[in-house]
Amino acid sequence: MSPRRSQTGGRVDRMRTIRFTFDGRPFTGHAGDTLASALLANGVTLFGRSFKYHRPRGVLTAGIDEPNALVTVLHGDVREPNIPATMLEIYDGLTVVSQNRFPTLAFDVGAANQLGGKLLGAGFYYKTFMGPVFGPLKGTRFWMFCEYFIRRAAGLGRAGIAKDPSRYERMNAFCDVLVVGSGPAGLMAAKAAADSGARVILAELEPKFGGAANWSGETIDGMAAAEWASTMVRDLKARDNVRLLPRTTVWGYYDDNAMAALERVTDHKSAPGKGEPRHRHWTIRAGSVVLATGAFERPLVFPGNDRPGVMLASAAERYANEFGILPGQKVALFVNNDAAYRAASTLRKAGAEIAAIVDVRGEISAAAQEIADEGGGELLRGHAVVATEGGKHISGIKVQKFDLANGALSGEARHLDADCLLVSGGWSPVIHLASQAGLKPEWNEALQAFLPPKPTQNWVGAGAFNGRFTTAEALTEGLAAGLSAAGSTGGTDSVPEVEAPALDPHPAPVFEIRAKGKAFVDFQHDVTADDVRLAYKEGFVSVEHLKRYTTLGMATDQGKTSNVPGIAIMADALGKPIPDVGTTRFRPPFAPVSLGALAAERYGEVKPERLTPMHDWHVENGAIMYTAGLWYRPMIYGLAGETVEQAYVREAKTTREAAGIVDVSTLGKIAVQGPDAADFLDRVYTNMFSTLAVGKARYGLMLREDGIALDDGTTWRLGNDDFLMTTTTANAGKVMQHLEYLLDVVWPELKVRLTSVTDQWAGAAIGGPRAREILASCVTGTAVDNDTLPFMGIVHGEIAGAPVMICRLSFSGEMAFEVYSGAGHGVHVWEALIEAGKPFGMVPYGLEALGTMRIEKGHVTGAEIDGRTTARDLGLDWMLSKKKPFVGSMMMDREGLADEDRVRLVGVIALDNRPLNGGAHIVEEANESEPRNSIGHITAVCYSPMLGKYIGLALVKGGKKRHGTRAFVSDPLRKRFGPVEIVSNHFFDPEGKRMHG
Amino acid sequence: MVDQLSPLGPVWRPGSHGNFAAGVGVVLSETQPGSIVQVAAWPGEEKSLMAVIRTVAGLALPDGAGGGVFTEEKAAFGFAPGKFLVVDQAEGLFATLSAAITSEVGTVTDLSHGRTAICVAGPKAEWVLAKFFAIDFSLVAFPAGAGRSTVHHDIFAQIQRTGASQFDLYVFRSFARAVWTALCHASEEVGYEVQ
Amino acid sequence: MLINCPYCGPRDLSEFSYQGDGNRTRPDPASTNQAEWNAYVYDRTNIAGDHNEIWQHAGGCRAHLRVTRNTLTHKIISVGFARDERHKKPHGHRRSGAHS
Amino acid sequence: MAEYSAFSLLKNALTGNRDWKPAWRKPDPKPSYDVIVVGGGGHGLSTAYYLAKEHGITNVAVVEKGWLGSGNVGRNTTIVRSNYLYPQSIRFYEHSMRLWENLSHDLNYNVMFSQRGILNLAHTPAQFDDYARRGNAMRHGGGDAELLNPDQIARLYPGLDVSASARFPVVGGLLQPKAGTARHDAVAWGYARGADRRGVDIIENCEVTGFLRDGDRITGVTTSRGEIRAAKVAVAVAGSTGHVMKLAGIDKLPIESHLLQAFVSESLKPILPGVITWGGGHLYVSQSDKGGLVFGGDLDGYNSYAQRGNLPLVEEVMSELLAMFPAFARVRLLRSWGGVMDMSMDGSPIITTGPLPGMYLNCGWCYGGFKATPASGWCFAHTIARDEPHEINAPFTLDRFHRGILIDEKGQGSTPKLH
Ligand SMILES: Cc1cc2nc3c(=O)[nH]c(=O)nc-3n(C[C@H](O)[C@H](O)[C@H](O)COP(=O)(O)OP(=O)(O)OC[C@H]3O[C@@H](n4cnc5c(N)ncnc54)[C@H](O)[C@@H]3O)c2cc1C
Ligand SMILES: NC(=O)c1ccc[n+]([C@@H]2O[C@H](COP(=O)([O-])OP(=O)(O)OC[C@H]3O[C@@H](n4cnc5c(N)ncnc54)[C@H](O)[C@@H]3O)[C@@H](O)[C@H]2O)c1
Ligand SMILES: Cc1cc2nc3c(=O)[nH]c(=O)nc-3n(C[C@H](O)[C@H](O)[C@H](O)COP(=O)(O)O)c2cc1C
Ligand SMILES: [Zn+2]
Repeated sequence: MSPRRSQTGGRVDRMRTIRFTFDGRPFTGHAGDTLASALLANGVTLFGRSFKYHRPRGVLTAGIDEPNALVTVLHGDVREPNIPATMLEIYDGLTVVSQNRFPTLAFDVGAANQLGGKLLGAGFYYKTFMGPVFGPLKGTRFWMFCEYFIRRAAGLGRAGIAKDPSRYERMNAFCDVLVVGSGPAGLMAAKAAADSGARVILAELEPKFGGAANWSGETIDGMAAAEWASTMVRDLKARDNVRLLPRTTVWGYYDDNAMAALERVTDHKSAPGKGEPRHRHWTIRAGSVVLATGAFERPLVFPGNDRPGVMLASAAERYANEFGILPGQKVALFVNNDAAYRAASTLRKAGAEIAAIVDVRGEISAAAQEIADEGGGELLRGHAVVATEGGKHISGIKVQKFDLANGALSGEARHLDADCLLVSGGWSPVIHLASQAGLKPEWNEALQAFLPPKPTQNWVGAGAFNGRFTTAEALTEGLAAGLSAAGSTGGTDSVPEVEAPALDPHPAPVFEIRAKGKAFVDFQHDVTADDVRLAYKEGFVSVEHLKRYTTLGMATDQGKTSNVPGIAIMADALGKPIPDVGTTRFRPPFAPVSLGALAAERYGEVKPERLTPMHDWHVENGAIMYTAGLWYRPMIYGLAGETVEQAYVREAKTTREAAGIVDVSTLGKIAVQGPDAADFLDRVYTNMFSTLAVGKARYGLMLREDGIALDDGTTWRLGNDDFLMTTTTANAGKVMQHLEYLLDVVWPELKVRLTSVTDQWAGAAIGGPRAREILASCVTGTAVDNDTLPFMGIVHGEIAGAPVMICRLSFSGEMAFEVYSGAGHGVHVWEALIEAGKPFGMVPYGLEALGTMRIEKGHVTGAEIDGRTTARDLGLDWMLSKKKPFVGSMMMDREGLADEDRVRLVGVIALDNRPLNGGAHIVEEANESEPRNSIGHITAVCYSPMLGKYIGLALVKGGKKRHGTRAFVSDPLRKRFGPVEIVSNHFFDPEGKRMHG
Repeated sequence: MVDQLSPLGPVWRPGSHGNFAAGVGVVLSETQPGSIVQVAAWPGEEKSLMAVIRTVAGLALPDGAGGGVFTEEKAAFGFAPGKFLVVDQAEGLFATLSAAITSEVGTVTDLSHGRTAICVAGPKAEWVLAKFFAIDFSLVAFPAGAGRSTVHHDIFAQIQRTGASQFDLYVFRSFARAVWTALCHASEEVGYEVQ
Repeated sequence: MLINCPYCGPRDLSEFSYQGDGNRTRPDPASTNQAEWNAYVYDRTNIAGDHNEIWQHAGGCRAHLRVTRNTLTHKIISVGFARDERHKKPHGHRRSGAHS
Repeated sequence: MAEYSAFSLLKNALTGNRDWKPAWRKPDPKPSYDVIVVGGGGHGLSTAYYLAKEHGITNVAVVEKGWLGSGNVGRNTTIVRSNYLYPQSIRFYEHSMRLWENLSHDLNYNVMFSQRGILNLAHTPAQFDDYARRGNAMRHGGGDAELLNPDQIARLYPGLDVSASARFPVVGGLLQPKAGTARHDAVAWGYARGADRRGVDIIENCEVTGFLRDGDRITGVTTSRGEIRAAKVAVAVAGSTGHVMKLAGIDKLPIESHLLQAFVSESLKPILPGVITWGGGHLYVSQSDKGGLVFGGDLDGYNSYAQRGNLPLVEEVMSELLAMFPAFARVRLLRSWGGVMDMSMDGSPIITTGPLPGMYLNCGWCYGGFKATPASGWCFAHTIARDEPHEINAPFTLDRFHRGILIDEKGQGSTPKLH
């Protein structure tokens, strides 16, 4: 016998048939079905295999708390593992496979693990696999060998490696009141808050609003509860101040009421609409929050409680009322409370036979008794189920007398036929969000449940979340919570009338039936009651140790159904009350969230591209582009057939022989303005700027507060109170923040303004012996001769009608100029310069040639100013003013920074005429096979067209003292070893004749 | 004078895009003002600075953080303590303001090339912008004329509301293409038109 | 976390950049007291409780804020402009000058 | 017979698992000890273990304010490596690596140390050279390191985006084959059991609330379970260093407590062979034996003792993980958590005598102290037993900051959130 769809009932759309496949087999279901309900309707009860013992498992729940029925959804090559079948809405073309089984779900060799039985108890792996102390498998090898197999047996679903083509998005929302959960409590709260004018968001993880009202079979306001819920939703939908978010799980409660929610926008569709994201990651900043998240029903722990066909009573009720499904024909119930009696009544009305109601209690309420009486089936009070029978599906149960006072079983075990066993072990309020802030939930003895902790953030709770398990209470609390969250003192709304059987919400304090056989606490992780007791025995008695030792509650469901029973069993072993054991810490997410959703709009484009004004020109003119932070910069402009080295050598050589031009727009540029600007620069640069004349620029060096070099660059004095500071591309942001901090926090009395103008200016550096002629041929409005434009001078003029600012400064060591124009004119000016340069043989050059020329000149950049070097290490001591204090001046001379043994900047020349590598080390000993005793490393390398040699800059102990000596480059990682000569870092034109012209 | 070249280049594709069957959710455009100028007052000089803006640009800035005004041609708004962005469709505002604002009052910085102005308008403007910025775009929280400084990851933006469902964004020019691309992408769902 | 910027209003954590312990006082630029400098650069109060700290509204108005925030709960107790606080200090700070 | 072995497992299985003993006793504190170790994290426990094992000092108490291992040892991303730049660091972490390699045997407890390798991806030639510098430094210091090209990397990590069109294309990587992961909780439990079996008292739920002193000298601690005296008090409380040292009157230290979040996905069949890090930002990921992807990134970036972080960092980390493995967009986050990191001013630790007489300090582990657990305890035990550091930990002094003798692996200076 198996579950089936009843002829009528439920709220699926029987007119719409939907086709899907499960493990390759085609099935049909109806619109509104979940995979679980659709498969049940088709008589399928085996959904998956458990984690450790590979036990066959069916579906336990009808919702997000499902531990067993996990499947993998396929979209071509794209796989999505571990999706609860209970949360998966079917659509045409849905393709699902089962997981953690080999070769098939029905026949799984991994099930042999069950034979391990007591050998594979909690934590067994800590006690073995240490392996031999000698031999090839000694040490970690043996463990790694075993681990290989353990890893393959573990894990649940398989993730794919194909890129997910879906789109993910984020959304920021603000509201006065966020209501989480749309059961009777949530709906009331949303309406009350909306009525009082608040901006309200109502989030519900299910596709349908209404929570328990959708399946309770109760009557609210004279309507079927589900009908009442629809009416409420229609009312809310019509309002401007309410936003309804279905399929939206609020999963994180972060500081200051920042709520994280996941909206599954298109998971239920065959294909998303144009531009529609699959998931939307909401951050909702709510003035206050109403938590109306309901409660989860708990199973009972007894031998065989994991057999397919065992299901929570409320889940069965839901399958019947919402999906028109009978989970069995002959249904038994095993309960410790009244709530499940309603399920018996529901199933009976839907056409199932009630085999028996087994209740651990001797006494039950009149309402429950009444339901039992009308239901046929036996009522076995003071009894317990001690075993289930059957193979991959339940065929019967065994029952014994049970003494509520001491948990003892007695009498003969009796057999009863049943193809479905509904269990109910009481209810656990869904307090996860409230508990994420870290406070401890509070145990309620009467309800046998943890209730929410005292709020540390701005929320109010309502309904089953608060342990108010009747609908009437949920409505009352919802109304009150809505009003209070909206800050309203009173509304005119009255609480709707509820008609429902007067069931007693208090369960008997029974969690486990101790009989022979594996009794599961955590279904997914196969944690048994005996595992909990083993943990106890070995001293893992703290609830956190219990969790970590047994993995109780660490599965994909995070113990939604299993934690409380596990805690109860530990409490029993300890002989302590449950609250003394306490719960483990609640953490986000409340339910698993796709990583794609969290990456949101950054999925596919982790960082924005930053482009210079001339970017398109570079690309069109053959540049190979580099990433430099967020920027893109030309590496080389290769000609057909050229290697990178050939290209940069040609570019550098041409520049030194004729002229070259390079895009320097990425340099950080900061406008430093105000009457105290010069004073400020004196404080932050190691050298003097107050003495700089208007219309001149100066090279400057900055240190960090700790005396280490921070950045270098030129600063131009454009007016008395107006400076343009340039920084290296990489450090622009860092320098800006450093300066802003000093001005805002340390010296607010200084009248200085800093503005990032990096993007205002396009920069082109043009250098080489013909550079001045080229400029002269295209610049109007100013002369560029030595008198008008001396070294470090600045002039203003025009190029091809666009205003430009030109400073004569040089990084390449050539006669060179930086031409700045408004960024919007950048391409125009660049093209004019390129045109002007043509007759002179000028080439555009990229970063490689730039690097080559700077290495030849011995200038430092980021590879040397790496946050570990001092000005002295870099040979920049000449820039350290003795006339004034500056940032870092008191720290730079401390013993560790002044140590003679520190590495210092030098040049190196490969004596074997082979290329050098950045990151290679320098050693004194010619010992290639045993690398040791490094005395420094190479920071930058190139083939120097001017020297005709492979050269590099290096930071080496002793520095200058080693000039003229030999050493070895030792680069075992790239198998490069060879002799080098250590020389001055000023390889080329050390006197600077060329740039002074 | 030479015209400024738009940084949007190849990603600027006029026309309707995305899911516009049910109407266009947003209209995206680059407003290309001739002048974008930052003016900043020293503490205590804010009022005199605002007076200068009124005389020179004819824009009467309201008091209060983030206050702003706009006309067809011009706009101004506060975006940081003592700091304002003044925008003019015409060129030359930097020169005028520099002449009028003495160093006792504050500083003037030309950003006409350094910032790109993008206008997002239409019934879904708030929805689209909310995908990027963690600020409240509702009219009550962000009234017309007002300015905001905010950020989307690495991209800093100054935003002025220039209508019930219209916003002008000022972003660093080097990021403009990335911003534009992202805006288009995010607008697909609601249908967008590039003007 | 939301920080209520005195200029911009309450803004999300993602707009701010933490700039560290606000209990540190930078010595006068001309100070040659090495111990003072060392303390400024390296020593932190690191309080478990209400912590005085500096944040920059880097993704907003870029002002530096002095924030009192509980490091155990992340609750923010007060926020003000860092520069205002500094003005309230009894001693103004000398301009830099030559070593004395 | 060793207490734990395949044989003992079998024997106990046959007798219904009735005879297992607690992994460690739960003694009440004695009035005094030779040494009190404050902090029952990995470092405190390994310190106690090596005090007993290497120095014969067994009259030792480890006092832990909560449950054993509730601090960072119980919540880290389990990466064990020694791929450092500075010789001081290489020597220390190589020492740790050697202890790791024999740890399961030494403790008779399988800590599941698995040397599956760590791969650091480089995305620009400059970064690749920087990694080469570090790898070469390791090789010169006796460590193991290799450079891989994108093809080799693609073969090791199917699903990794090595395409040239990636926003930050992979240009190569630095592999340390010896590196790997260990089961974090097992390390705490294994050391605890090892120390316990050698006579050390491990006292849980015992919070140090103050220090007993005789003049300047520390002579014991006051705790939530009463006063305990000792000739030597060693503090190894990681993220709580600032707070605990204040109880001893040390108001300022070169330490800030910061928040680091970590993440685990749902269980998956094996998909990542080892540990891999992304160089376009800050991200490290590996797969646990249970099958969860375990990963983390930067600090949240503000002082915190809260063990719980905020969303911006969560989003940042996910975007970086997916930049590496776009297929993981459909993998789901199972759980996130936070730990409190003792961030030092140069990113390197402190293992030292003092700062007060009778006191010893072990801190500054930033987010890299799990791999140091064996060497840290080993060196700290030496320092406590001999009243002077071993040469391996001699560089890791407290006064190095003021003296400028920094061990700044990242070159970030005194900005702890950047280390
Ligand atoms: C998320 C995260 C990821 C990490 N990833 C890695 C990684 O991949 N690799 C790596 O090498 N490292 C990693 N680390 C760092 C590593 O975990 C720590 O550096 C290391 O565990 C710190 O040493 P510990 O184990 O002794 O600290 P802890 O385990 O924190 O021990 C300190 C103990 O002191 C106790 N204590 C505090 N105050 C008192 C008191 N007053 N009285 C008594 N006891 C007290 C605490 O309760 C705690 O148990 C990570 C850390 C975190 C948080
Ligand atoms: N013992 C009992 O008989 C018992 C126990 C529990 C509940 N109930 C019944 O449940 C109802 C209680 O009403 P209620 O409104 O408090 O609860 P409810 O269960 O009707 O509604 C809670 C809703 O919150 C949603 N939800 C939970 N967590 C969420 C999250 N993180 N994000 C988004 N949505 C989330 C759920 O999907 C559900 O729809 C009553 O009808 C009551 O009779 C009965
Ligand atoms: C390496 C590692 C793997 C983990 N794997 C899981 C897991 O599979 N399931 C789970 O629920 N938690 C897992 N966790 C997280 C722990 O449950 C827990 O959140 C973490 O140890 C921090 O403790 P706390 O949340 O109790 O503060 C893992 C943690 C670590 C460090
Ligand atoms: Zn602000």
